[in-house]
Amino acid sequence: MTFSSIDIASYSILLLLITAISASLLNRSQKLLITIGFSLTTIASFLAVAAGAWTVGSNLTNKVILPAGLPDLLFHLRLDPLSGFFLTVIGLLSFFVSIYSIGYIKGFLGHRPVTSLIIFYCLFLAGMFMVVLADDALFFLISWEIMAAASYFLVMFEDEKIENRRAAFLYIIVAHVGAIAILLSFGIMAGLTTGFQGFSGYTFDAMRATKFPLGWATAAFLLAFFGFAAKAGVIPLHVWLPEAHPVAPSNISALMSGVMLKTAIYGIIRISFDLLKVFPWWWGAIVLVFGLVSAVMGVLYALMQHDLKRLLAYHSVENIGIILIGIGLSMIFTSFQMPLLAALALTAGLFHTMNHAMFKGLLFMGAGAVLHATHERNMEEMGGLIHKMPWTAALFLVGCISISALPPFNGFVSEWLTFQAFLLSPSLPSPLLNLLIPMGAALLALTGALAAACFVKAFGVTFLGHWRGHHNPNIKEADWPMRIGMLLSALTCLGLGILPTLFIDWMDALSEQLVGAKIASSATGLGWMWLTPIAHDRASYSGPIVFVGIMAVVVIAYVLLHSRPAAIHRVPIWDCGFEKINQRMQYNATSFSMPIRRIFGFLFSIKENVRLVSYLGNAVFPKRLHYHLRIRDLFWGWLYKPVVKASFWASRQVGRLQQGRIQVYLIYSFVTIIILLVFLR
Amino acid sequence: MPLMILLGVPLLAAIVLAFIGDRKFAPEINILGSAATFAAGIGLALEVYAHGPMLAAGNFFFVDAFNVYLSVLTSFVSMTTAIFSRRYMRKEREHGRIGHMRMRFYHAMFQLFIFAMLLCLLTNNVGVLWIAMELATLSTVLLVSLYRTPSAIEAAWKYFILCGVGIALALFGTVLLYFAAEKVLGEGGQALLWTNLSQVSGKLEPTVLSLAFVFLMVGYGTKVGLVPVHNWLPDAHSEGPTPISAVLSGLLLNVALYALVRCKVLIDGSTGTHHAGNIMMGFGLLSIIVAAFSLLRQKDIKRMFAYSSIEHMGIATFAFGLGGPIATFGALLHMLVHSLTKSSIFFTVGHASQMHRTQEMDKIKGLLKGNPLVGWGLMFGVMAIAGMPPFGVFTSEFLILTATIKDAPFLTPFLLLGFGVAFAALFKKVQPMIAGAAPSYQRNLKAAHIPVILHMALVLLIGIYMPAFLNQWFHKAVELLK
Amino acid sequence: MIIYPFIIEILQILIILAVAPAFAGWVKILKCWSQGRTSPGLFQPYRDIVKLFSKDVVLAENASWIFRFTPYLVFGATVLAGGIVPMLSVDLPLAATADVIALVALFAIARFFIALAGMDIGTAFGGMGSSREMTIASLAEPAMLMAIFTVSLASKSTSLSQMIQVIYSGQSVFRPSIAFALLAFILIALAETGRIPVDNPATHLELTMIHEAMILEYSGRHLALIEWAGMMKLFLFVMLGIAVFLPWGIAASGNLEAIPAAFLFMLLKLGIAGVCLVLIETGLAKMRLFRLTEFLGSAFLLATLGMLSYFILE
Amino acid sequence: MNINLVIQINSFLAAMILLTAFGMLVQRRMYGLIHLFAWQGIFLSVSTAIVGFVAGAHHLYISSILTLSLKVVLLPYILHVLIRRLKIHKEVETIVNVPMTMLIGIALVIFSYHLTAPIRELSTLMTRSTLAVALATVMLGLLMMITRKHAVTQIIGFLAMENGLFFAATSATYGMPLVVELGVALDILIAAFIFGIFFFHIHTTFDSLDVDQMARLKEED
Repeated sequence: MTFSSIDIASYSILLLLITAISASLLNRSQKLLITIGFSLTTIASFLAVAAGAWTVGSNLTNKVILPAGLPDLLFHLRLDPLSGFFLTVIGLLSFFVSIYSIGYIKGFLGHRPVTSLIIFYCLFLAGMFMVVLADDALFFLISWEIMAAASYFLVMFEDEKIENRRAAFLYIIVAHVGAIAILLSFGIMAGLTTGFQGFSGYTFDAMRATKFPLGWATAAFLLAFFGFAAKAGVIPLHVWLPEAHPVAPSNISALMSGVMLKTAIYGIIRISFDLLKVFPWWWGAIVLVFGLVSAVMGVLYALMQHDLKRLLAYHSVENIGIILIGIGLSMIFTSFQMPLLAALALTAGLFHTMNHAMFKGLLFMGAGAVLHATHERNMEEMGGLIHKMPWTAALFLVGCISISALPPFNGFVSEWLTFQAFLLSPSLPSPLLNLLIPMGAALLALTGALAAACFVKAFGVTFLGHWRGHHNPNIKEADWPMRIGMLLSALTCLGLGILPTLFIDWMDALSEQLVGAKIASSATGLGWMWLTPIAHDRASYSGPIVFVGIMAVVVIAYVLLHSRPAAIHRVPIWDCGFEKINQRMQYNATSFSMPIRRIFGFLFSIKENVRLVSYLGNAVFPKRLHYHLRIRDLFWGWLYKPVVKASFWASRQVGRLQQGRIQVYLIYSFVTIIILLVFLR
Repeated sequence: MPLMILLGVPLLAAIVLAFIGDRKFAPEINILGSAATFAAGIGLALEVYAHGPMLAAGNFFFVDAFNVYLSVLTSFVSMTTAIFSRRYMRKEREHGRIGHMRMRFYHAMFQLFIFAMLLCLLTNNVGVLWIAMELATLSTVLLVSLYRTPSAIEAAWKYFILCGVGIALALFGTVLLYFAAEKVLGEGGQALLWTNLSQVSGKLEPTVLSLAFVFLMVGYGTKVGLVPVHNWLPDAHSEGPTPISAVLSGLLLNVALYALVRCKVLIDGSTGTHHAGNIMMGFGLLSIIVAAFSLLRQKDIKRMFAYSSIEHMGIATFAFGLGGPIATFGALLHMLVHSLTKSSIFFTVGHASQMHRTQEMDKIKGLLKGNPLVGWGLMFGVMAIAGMPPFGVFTSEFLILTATIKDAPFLTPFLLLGFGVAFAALFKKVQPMIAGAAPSYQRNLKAAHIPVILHMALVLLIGIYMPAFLNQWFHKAVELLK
Repeated sequence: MIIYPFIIEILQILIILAVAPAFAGWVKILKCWSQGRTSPGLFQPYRDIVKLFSKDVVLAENASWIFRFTPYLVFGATVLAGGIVPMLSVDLPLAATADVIALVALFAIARFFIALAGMDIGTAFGGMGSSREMTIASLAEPAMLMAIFTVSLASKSTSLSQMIQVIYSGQSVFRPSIAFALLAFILIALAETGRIPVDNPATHLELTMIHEAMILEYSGRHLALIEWAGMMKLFLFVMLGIAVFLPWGIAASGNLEAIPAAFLFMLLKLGIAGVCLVLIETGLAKMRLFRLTEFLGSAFLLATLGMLSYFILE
Repeated sequence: MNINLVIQINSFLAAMILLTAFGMLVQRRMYGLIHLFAWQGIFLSVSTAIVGFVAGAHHLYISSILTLSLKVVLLPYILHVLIRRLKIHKEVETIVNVPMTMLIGIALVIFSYHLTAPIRELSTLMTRSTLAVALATVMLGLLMMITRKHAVTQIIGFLAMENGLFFAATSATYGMPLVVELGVALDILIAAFIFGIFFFHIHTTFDSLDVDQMARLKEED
């Protein structure tokens, strides 16, 4: 009984739905529920990875029509290389996070039933897998909002805290507005396909077959991009992301940051490359500009945070920006009929999608372990955790290096490919683009460097130095399932960093399907060790040699220096002879980011006030210093406050309609009759 | 034959319950009565499904795909409301808010109300339809003022006067309709039958009919609760006992919209222009926007869901006005899923307000902790009514929105605004009630779980897997309404 | 003749290890002369390194494994970077390992770990040094990339050996864009290697030191490795400048005889570079931290002008 | 009884109905209001009887008897009993002063005349001219409900509207089919009982029948 790849994928979704339903039965024994529940999700995500990897690897495309949905518009499922790739990304991270959750969720055992968390966790995964498989507008939107609704309940899991509720509410509003925008865009496309005689217009195949007029295609694209940008957290619509991800349980925020944002990227690629196909160059320019703005602003906001998970959430905004840069460039190249360059840019964007899923998932899992141990999210209260949590520290370090795009790890490879795509832009015919795109390259470099600064801060303040917290709880290392989850994703980060050519060979079917050109042959021109994007003399990078080179020199130096037994003395801190050092004298998150805050201050709304309490009122003898700093996202003031104020104003006007006196109501109906009659004559 | 049972049982039950309305087993009889009605409804539906539209009792009654699914819906929701009202009313008796006499009155009027709605749906005669509508209004007026509180009496008075005026205007419209029909079909009762009118609608006099439609629109529009004439609805639906609010919001609005759509079909047939549709779209859009924005200000939970009913009725009217196969299909589906979801929400709201002894939303907290069924029921109900996909309401909104883009793209921003604001307002109000710790003054109670679970399961089923026969009905109804 | 590139590679790594401290000594000598002080001699850095290797290591109590691993990693990364930049001949086996962007990234990982080591001990100076180092690095990065971009426009490639071959093939005689890129590169090199206008390498004065603050707590062989790596980094930046902008001495691919001549040319250019560096250092004073934004901003401006001039003029 | 004599009588009766409608609009005393309503009922039933006799539509006789019994005898009696029982003070003040109400009334009559113009050309019935009066009576009834503050006067306005509708039915189509006529009469009867009960409730809870107290349910805060 041969299984096609889509059968495996649908079995994994089925398994998830069964787990969700059966979870409520095991309500009594919570411990058992956790282990069984999450092992089932692990199996399900493994199945999804297998299906996805098989599809992309051997470039299959198969379709299935489910008997569900409206009789004239049944749910169509389709597993082609594009959905296969995203299925692999989502499956892989959910595989790691499910293992991690077995350990992490045990922390909730004491004071909260976890049944609802597991049910919605399974629905959340099932929703993501279905979004990627959907092949018609109705099923796509249904799975899109199942994913949104499930993650809404997950964000609201610890609902006694006020910021959870506020974040969940903000999240569901932005998600729903985005969904309506996507719905409108599908409506336009479906309308143009068959002119609404029947329901057949809604299937993606019908949309692929139609040639859309430019005006309507632009409207559809802009609506879809707005909708998906709201879900991906692109800058003007990102406000929910730094609110929702920190408050969710860490394994959920790992999944939300790691892969849920990727479903929005999948949506943008599916709409622009697959459904609309022909598009003018300025679409790509829009995506590129939004990508750049998100990247730079995302990292700058991240630098200002002192809440670990909020910092990671803002970094998701930055990395989504980098992915959009790759996609934007590839759209520009496609519109100028340069398939090979488009394939390179697209591969860079998709490679970064996989990388971001891996290291962001790892970082959130690490943050979860830290939160689990110290019950503290504020970095100013942590420090010196490397001594008590060596495993978590080492794995978190791997995540930090990868996200800062540093050589041996995967972050660098995708950012390097994006740079190569930028460097190819001078071959574009339009002179204006030739001048402007390199500016984007500079902004991307700035983002990379700022990310490195931010993660030195994050790792340094959290794990290094002395413990800064007032009370010091007994911190225990994360238990073994959490460590395994993190270790696996760390190894994947290293593997992708060292052997990028294998990954690019595997995902080559993707660029073939979307832009019609393969770059695998040129990318591995010099052999599997060297990654040469277009031509080997143009640019080349060899992951394995860099890793082996550094390790070789390190080992040689270590062996040579340790040939003679030289003692190591442990002494109190030198610090230029200053003895009375205490843990409050260390640099913390706010002080670390002070120089950058001073330089880029104009981008935030900063309220900083210093209050000095001095002996007998003489400022020369300070007793205590109160320093308060509040950094707020500018977009709250520009975009969201006015919208909220306007809607409350409108509702006050509408409230005046209901005055309570019956005569007024009678006048309303009387006037309505008169007006209608007048118009009629 | 099932038609006779369908109408006879409620009437009989009303009379019986008028005498023994307060005995211990009175609620059971009430449930039995509405269950029998529901069974008869299914029988009638099967018959129509098998043999197509049929006339009964010397074409006094006329049953086709359009009104048979509404009558099945009406009987089903009245059954589940009866189940809910058994436990709800017993709790109200314990709280001492209802006396002996009023309980008998309540049960009798409940059954009479169902009879009036079914008569209104099934009758072939436009005049009898008007009378049934008037009877439905009168039977619920006193129910709204059952608690005798000043605001209840005020709400009932406004409901009585405004709907009375509305229906009077509708009568004038019916007179004009009859005047135009008499010219073609001749004297006597023949001129008022839907069947004859629809066949001959091409030859009716357009100017008189459009004049008649204006009066019918404002008249039945008042009963549907469309915005300029909606003011009675929030008061009436929030002051009466919850089962009555559920039935009012869920069913009576549908019946009024059914009557309106019947008239629109006639007018479209005769005038041939899209005027009637445009007027309905105008009213519908105005309702969506005004209701959505007024949701933001509500303090009373039942009042908020009354405004949500105005918004959803606005959507259905807009879709019927838009016309076209997909929009009409969407509108029919919307009427079905809206009444199922809204009544289920009113059940959970009833229990929630009983648990906290108040309808103030600021005082209702921690429902999930207090009573999980009420908590999750309300949460899923609100998600469904706000149009979140797995539920059926999204499917209908999906069809209506996509049809609007094709036929009237410049209206989509208003629809989008309405949906977005309503969604935000609903979640802003409901989320504090669901989440958080349970307050001290919260008394838990045994909730009537069958109706809530039944309704939400049906809405979820329609959202994910639409049964084939239901789809068949809608397509037949769409042919009728084109 | 397959093995001879490997010989050149090994030769090149040996040269880096040997000549780097000499170059640092040479710069120190020039500075002493220019400031009228007697210099400690060309081989003083060698003596320092050997002395430090023999000393015992003194570690802070709460130093973690990162503190002890960082010197080895920094040394390793710098040596690998040294293997990539072509100094004597163009065909180096390691040349294909990384192009200019990857080279900059190698320096970035070294800087990342030094900054972490700075924060590991938990003193105010370590934190301050790391914070300022990362700030300067993030301001220098866009300018560096724009300079690379401008240079790669001419040679349509970012791998160093390819750039040299293009310059050898004589297409790019003297171009304004390359000139602007050179100026920008000099400013960035000063910032990256922590020379005078940005950071004072000689001082231990708490408030002004940036690079020194991070390696304050090191001692014994760890300090030796880091000092050595620092010297090599300075040497490599000069070699990178030479390779990209004035590569004429480097032997073309294939001819072995030119290797000794290339070595002499290299020493000559190093001497001249040392003189220029000292002139800059004595001429300027250390800038306040927040004036660095204009310094690096002007570097970025120069690089962008180079890129624009490429499109507009050439 | 030739045709145009009947038409003259009919239009005379229509004029009297219109006059009573105007009278009720401005009448201040409660009892006067009820008497005017009764007179309007009488004119209505006579006109229905005549139309029924002339047009040979014998079911109209039943309707005119029904109207006579309901609107001339039963309803005024109920109102009298209520007023006496609930000791409603006799004076009835209006929101808008009398001349303004009269002006609006006249405007409404002109408008309904203008409105029913197309129907008049179409209608072959002899009573087509009275349709405009019927519509005017409906509009005036609605106006009366809007301008009055007292619950009883609102109900009388509502009943005046019903009279107008009934008159429109007879003048436009020689009366609706019998089953509909009976139904309408039945509804009006039930409505009468309901507003009786209401008056009793309002009086007990608000201890006055002024409609303005009932303005608590509003959202204007």
